Amino acid sequence: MERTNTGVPNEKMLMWAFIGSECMLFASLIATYLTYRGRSLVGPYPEDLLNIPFITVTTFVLLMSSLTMVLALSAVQRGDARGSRVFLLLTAVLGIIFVGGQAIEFSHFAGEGLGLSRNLFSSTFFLTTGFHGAHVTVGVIWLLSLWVLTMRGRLGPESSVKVEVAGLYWHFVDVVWIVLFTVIYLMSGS
Amino acid sequence: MATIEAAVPDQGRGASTYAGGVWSWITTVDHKRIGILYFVSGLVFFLVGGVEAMLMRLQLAAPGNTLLDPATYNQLFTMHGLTMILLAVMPIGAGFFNYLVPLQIGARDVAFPRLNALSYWLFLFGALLLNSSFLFGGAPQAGWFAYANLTSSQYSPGHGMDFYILGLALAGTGSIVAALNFIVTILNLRAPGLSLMRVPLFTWMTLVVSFQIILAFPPFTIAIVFLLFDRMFGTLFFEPLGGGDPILWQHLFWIFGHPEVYIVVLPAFGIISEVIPTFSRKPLFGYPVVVYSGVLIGFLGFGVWAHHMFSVGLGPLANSVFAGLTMLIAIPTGVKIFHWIATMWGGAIRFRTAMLFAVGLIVMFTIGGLTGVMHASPPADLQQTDTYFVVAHLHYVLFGGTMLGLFSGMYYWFPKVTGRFLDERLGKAHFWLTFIGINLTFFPMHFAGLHGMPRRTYTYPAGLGFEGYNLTSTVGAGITLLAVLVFLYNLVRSLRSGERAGASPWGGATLEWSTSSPPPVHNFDWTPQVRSRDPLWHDGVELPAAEEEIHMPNPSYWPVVVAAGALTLAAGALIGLPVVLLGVAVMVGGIYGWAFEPIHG
Amino acid sequence: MAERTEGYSRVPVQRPTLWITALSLVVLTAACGGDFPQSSLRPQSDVARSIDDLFRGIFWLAVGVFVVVEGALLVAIVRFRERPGAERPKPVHGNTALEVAWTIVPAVILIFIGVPTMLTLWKIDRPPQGEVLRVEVVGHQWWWELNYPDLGVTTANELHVPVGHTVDLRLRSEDVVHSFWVPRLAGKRDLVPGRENQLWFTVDSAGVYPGQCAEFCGIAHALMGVRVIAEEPDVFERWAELQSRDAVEEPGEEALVAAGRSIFFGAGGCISCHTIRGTPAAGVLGPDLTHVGSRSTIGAGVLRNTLVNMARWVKDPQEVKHGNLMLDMGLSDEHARDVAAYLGSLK
Amino acid sequence: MTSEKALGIESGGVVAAHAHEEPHASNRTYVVIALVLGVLTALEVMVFYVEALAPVLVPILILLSGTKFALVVAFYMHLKFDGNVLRGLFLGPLFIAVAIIVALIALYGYLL
Ligand code: HEA
Ligand code: HEA
Ligand code: HEC
Ligand code: CUA
Ligand SMILES: [Cu+2]
Repeated sequence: MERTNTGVPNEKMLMWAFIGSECMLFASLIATYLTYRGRSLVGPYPEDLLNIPFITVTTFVLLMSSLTMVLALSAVQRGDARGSRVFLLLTAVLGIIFVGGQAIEFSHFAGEGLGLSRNLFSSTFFLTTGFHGAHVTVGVIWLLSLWVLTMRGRLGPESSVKVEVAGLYWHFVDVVWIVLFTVIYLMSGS
Repeated sequence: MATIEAAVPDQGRGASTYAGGVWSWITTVDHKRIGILYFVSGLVFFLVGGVEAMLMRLQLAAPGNTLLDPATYNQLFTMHGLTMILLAVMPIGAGFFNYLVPLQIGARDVAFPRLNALSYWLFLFGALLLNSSFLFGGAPQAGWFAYANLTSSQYSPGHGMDFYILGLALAGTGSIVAALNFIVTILNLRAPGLSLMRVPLFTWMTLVVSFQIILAFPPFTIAIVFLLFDRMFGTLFFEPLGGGDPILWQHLFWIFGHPEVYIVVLPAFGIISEVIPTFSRKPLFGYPVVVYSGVLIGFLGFGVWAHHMFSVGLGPLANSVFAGLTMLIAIPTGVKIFHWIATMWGGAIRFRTAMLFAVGLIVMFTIGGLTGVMHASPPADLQQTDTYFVVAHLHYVLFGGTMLGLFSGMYYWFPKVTGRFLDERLGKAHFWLTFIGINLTFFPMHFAGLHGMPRRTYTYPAGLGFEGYNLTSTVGAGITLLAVLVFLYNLVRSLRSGERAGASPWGGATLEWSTSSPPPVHNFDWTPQVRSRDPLWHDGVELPAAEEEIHMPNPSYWPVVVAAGALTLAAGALIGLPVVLLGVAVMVGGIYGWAFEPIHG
Repeated sequence: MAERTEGYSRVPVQRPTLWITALSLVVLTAACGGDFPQSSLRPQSDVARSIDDLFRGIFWLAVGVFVVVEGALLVAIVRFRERPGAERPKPVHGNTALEVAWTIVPAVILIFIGVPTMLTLWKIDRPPQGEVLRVEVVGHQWWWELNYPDLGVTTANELHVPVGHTVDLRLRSEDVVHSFWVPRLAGKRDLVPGRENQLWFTVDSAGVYPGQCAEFCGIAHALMGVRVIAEEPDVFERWAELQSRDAVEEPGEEALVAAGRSIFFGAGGCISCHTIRGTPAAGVLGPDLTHVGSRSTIGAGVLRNTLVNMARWVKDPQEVKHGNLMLDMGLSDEHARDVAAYLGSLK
Repeated sequence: MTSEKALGIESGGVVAAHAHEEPHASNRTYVVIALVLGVLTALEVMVFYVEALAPVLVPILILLSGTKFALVVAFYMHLKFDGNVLRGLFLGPLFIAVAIIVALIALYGYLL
């Protein structure tokens, strides 16, 4: 392991700096969503379509994937091969469920006549949640790749920083959803 | 323990050499070679942007001139602005970061050498994609800030704007990747003893700029993605008929665009903060203050964007707030200027070419900064915005600030990079021609603007009093062209037969002067131990007792593969889905190849 | 050390400031020669004058800063050149008093810039009181539609206003962002699709004040001129009265005019885009032509309004104003002359 | 321990990457946090459905989701236990990001 001035591994610092950058990416999306709220000229409007109970469930799933993610990391750090495998896979699966939920939601909206270019709500909604969904998808692929490594026994405690970095990414994506869930879904009425 | 005097020639003695050939450049992950690649590409694009400028100046030499038709002219100023800022000045700056930062902090390379190569290729491919628009139906013609909704598919049919979006998306991603890399490098890889408050100013400014890049580019990325969707999939982000607001583009653009102007100027400030002490033979006056003012400028830069939008009608309250914040920036910037002068004060100044350019920067940037403050006053700016007064301001800060700083750096570090001096006589000719040329070009623009000449007009009528100013500008541009030719000649000649330079030709204080010129592949034979801010001036470096084992990363072709995948993906957006999928496949394959490549042989 | 000091050339350093002074002198002399009908430095309205006063204040403060900074630099350059045999200069790492001073002094100067700025900003942003003349300005690629809702007048590209009377402009855009700018009367204000902006001023004296679109709006942006024609109130009133009338056929008109009219309403195809009130022509893509003969320019200022020029315009608008949105209707030379005669008769 | 990190920066001293085995939270803490997150989410949704809370909905939601945000960042992302560098690396950009959101919605007239 290289020595560093700060004691923080390079990969980890890279990820945190990247997360800083991502803050601005999502801030731009959220700011756009908020400034365009209530400016759609034609329906359907958010309150007509958003299915809060359904999204609450997928939100919960994503939150729990953060738990399995830390558990996976802690397993890897302890050298617990079985735990690593199980929790990495579980995290990825929860992520897939979340993305699946989003796919269902999107196709439902499309069925209700809310295409991408229908109104400002659809434009901002699909791009904001779509950007997030794309992040989750990348995360799932990443986790599955790590899972394959554990299956081959190539992910011991010495390379735990790989999992740690993936975890940081994953949690950040989760944190973004915490904000989006509140801003897009729960504040839709006000 | 040995003092530095003895230590200098020691460094880089067993210089290992590079493999030759084009392939070795394509697969290189060495920060010095990547720096050279950035530098040369940036220089080429500077010439491209300069030729575009010359064509515009010829067209504007006389009222009612018909040398260029409006569509061509509009493409030229759009591409000139984009090329100069994003494809010339930024990459030349990046060339300096890459080459110098590891040397200045006593490291063997950046934290992520392959990522560094990736940044370069993304930049290059983005730049080429953007410029290829000239061949495929015409370049974008909406100005470098491309205000919506002129850029919609209705008002900008054709693919010009698509090239803008895709080319800048690639190049912008490259910039973010590079900046992330430099943040980690500077925070993590400093030599022992080189605390942040001892880091050379140039490296400091690189750090500030890197933060600005990672924070400023994402809003722009989002804006161009919105635009892409508007144009390709009919979303309504900037479509007034659907309730969208074109002004949102202006916000997102300038949230990026204003920090961007400091992104291009701070490296130049960093450069002359190295040059002035060396040639005054005195340490930088008030180092911590110069550092903090740079940080403050970087930070404040995010809170002033609407000063580009005073004529939009945001209301007096918003205008007041942004005007106030903008004016505040004059304070830290002024502090820098005063500290440079104070560094010279009481020194023993040698006017080598590098120093001439540094002093030129102070002179010119002060003028540009002061016109900036005039812009910052909203009522006054209502008469200035979108006129040649702005064009004058932006060239005083960009050419008079950034370019002069970069030239200064070129003369200063050329011996380090090549082992040879740039010719001083030609250098002085280059400086004076440039100085006269740009003043003659850009000073009259102040008057043209105040007397009512709008920018971005391919022609102007006789009788409004603009003729004399424009002719003068064109003559000035011709002199600048001469200056650039002298510079190019100097580069070529000095590369071949310039006078040989030793490790420390100017007696500089920072670590890069402690290794041979050019430095060996591994930069330093031993990792320096730093004990002061000017390590080479006050016996601030210690030699370690034992030799270290040196590992340098292997060359890798994965970065260029991933970048090529990204290019294919972007081009696919114009060609069709199969190409997009191909691009994704290449990228994903490249990333896996990358991940499983052993780094050390 | 490999330091190279011999052969260090001693080309005398000229003083950069000298160049700048010389240069400014040249340019300034050039500046005094001209007439500058579109200059922001020759204000002719209340608003423009406030801005000009503010600008001049800031300008002189900036000149002061410039002189101090460049003066200090010059002294440093001259006094502290390296002299042969001199010792290495004393390292100075800072001077707190100085550093505080040159932080505070600029801050104070900024107050002297900022306070008048805010005063002017809020002053010119206060909506006009009392009676105003309302005009709706609609930006089009690349011409200006002007409506006087209270007077029933619609015209294009030439804004008639009464001297000494506040005009209140409401600015909208039909297509892309434009910016209304008549330097001698007011600062710019953008015309943004989907928004309405406001701009007002009171003109000092009668005259013609040229202006121009100041936001890049596409291919013919350079040729999107506007003229403000300020007249004494009685002259303005007469103008408005005439303009509010429909176009009428004068008895005893020339044959050319009659021929032109029939082309205009027939084969020319002009009515698909243009309106002439009082006739079946009701197109809205181009400027209202009801009184086009009374305007002094054609095509947002590209040509003076003469019969010859009018014929040139209708024959080949694209040659006159590259890229504008009026189609070439394929008129022959004769037909163009006839149409021009007809349009010229629409006073 | 934090000050040692800070010192690492100040002195440019070299700290080996693994020299800092933090006393990070245990798996039990993680589970507890998850429970809290779940409860807060349930609360949020509940608040959404309670008519009476409509006037203060937005502040309550901001508070609740802000707490969730902070919990994940502090514990799952370990920021609570990491040094000043990482904290700065995240909180600096976060500050600018939030400021820009607030500024934009203010510019669009949703605040004043
Ligand atoms: C290198 C790039 C660079 C830099 C450093 C700056 C620096 C500044 N700029 Fe500039 N600017 C541009 C590049 C840059 N600008 C570009 C490219 C545009 C046009 C974009 C486009 O439209 O295409 C632009 C446009 C622009 C505008 C919009 C104009 C318009 O379109 O209406 C404004 C408005 O406030 C502005 C202000 C400033 C200010 C206040 C500074 C300050 O940072 C300057 C501070 C420096 C000084 C003031 C001088 C030194 C200080 C002292 C000696 C202390 C004493 C001084 C005082 C007390 C005043 N700039
Ligand atoms: C760093 C940035 C930078 C630099 C260096 C320059 C350099 C120059 N600029 Fe630039 N300019 C901008 C950034 C820059 N510009 C920006 C951002 C805009 C706004 C764009 C917009 O409105 O969207 C602008 C706009 C702009 C305009 C206004 C256009 C308009 O509004 O209509 C003009 C007009 O004169 C102009 C002129 C020049 C000139 C004459 C130079 C010269 O100083 C250039 C000197 C260089 C050369 C003369 C090169 C010499 C070339 C050779 C020697 C080639 C040799 C050939 C081979 C080897 C093959 N520029
Ligand atoms: C496709 C629509 C269209 C048609 C058809 C058309 N015009 Fe126009 N016309 C325009 C537009 C748009 C302008 C404004 C051009 C500009 O200044 O950019 C214009 C401008 C003019 C002007 C100048 C008005 C002014 O105040 O400056 C005249 C005169 C004119 N048209 C006459 C005609 C005649 C005569 C015909 C038929 C032979 C005709 N037009 C057919 C769209 C049209
Ligand atoms: Cu309208 Cu420019
Ligand atoms: Cu700016």
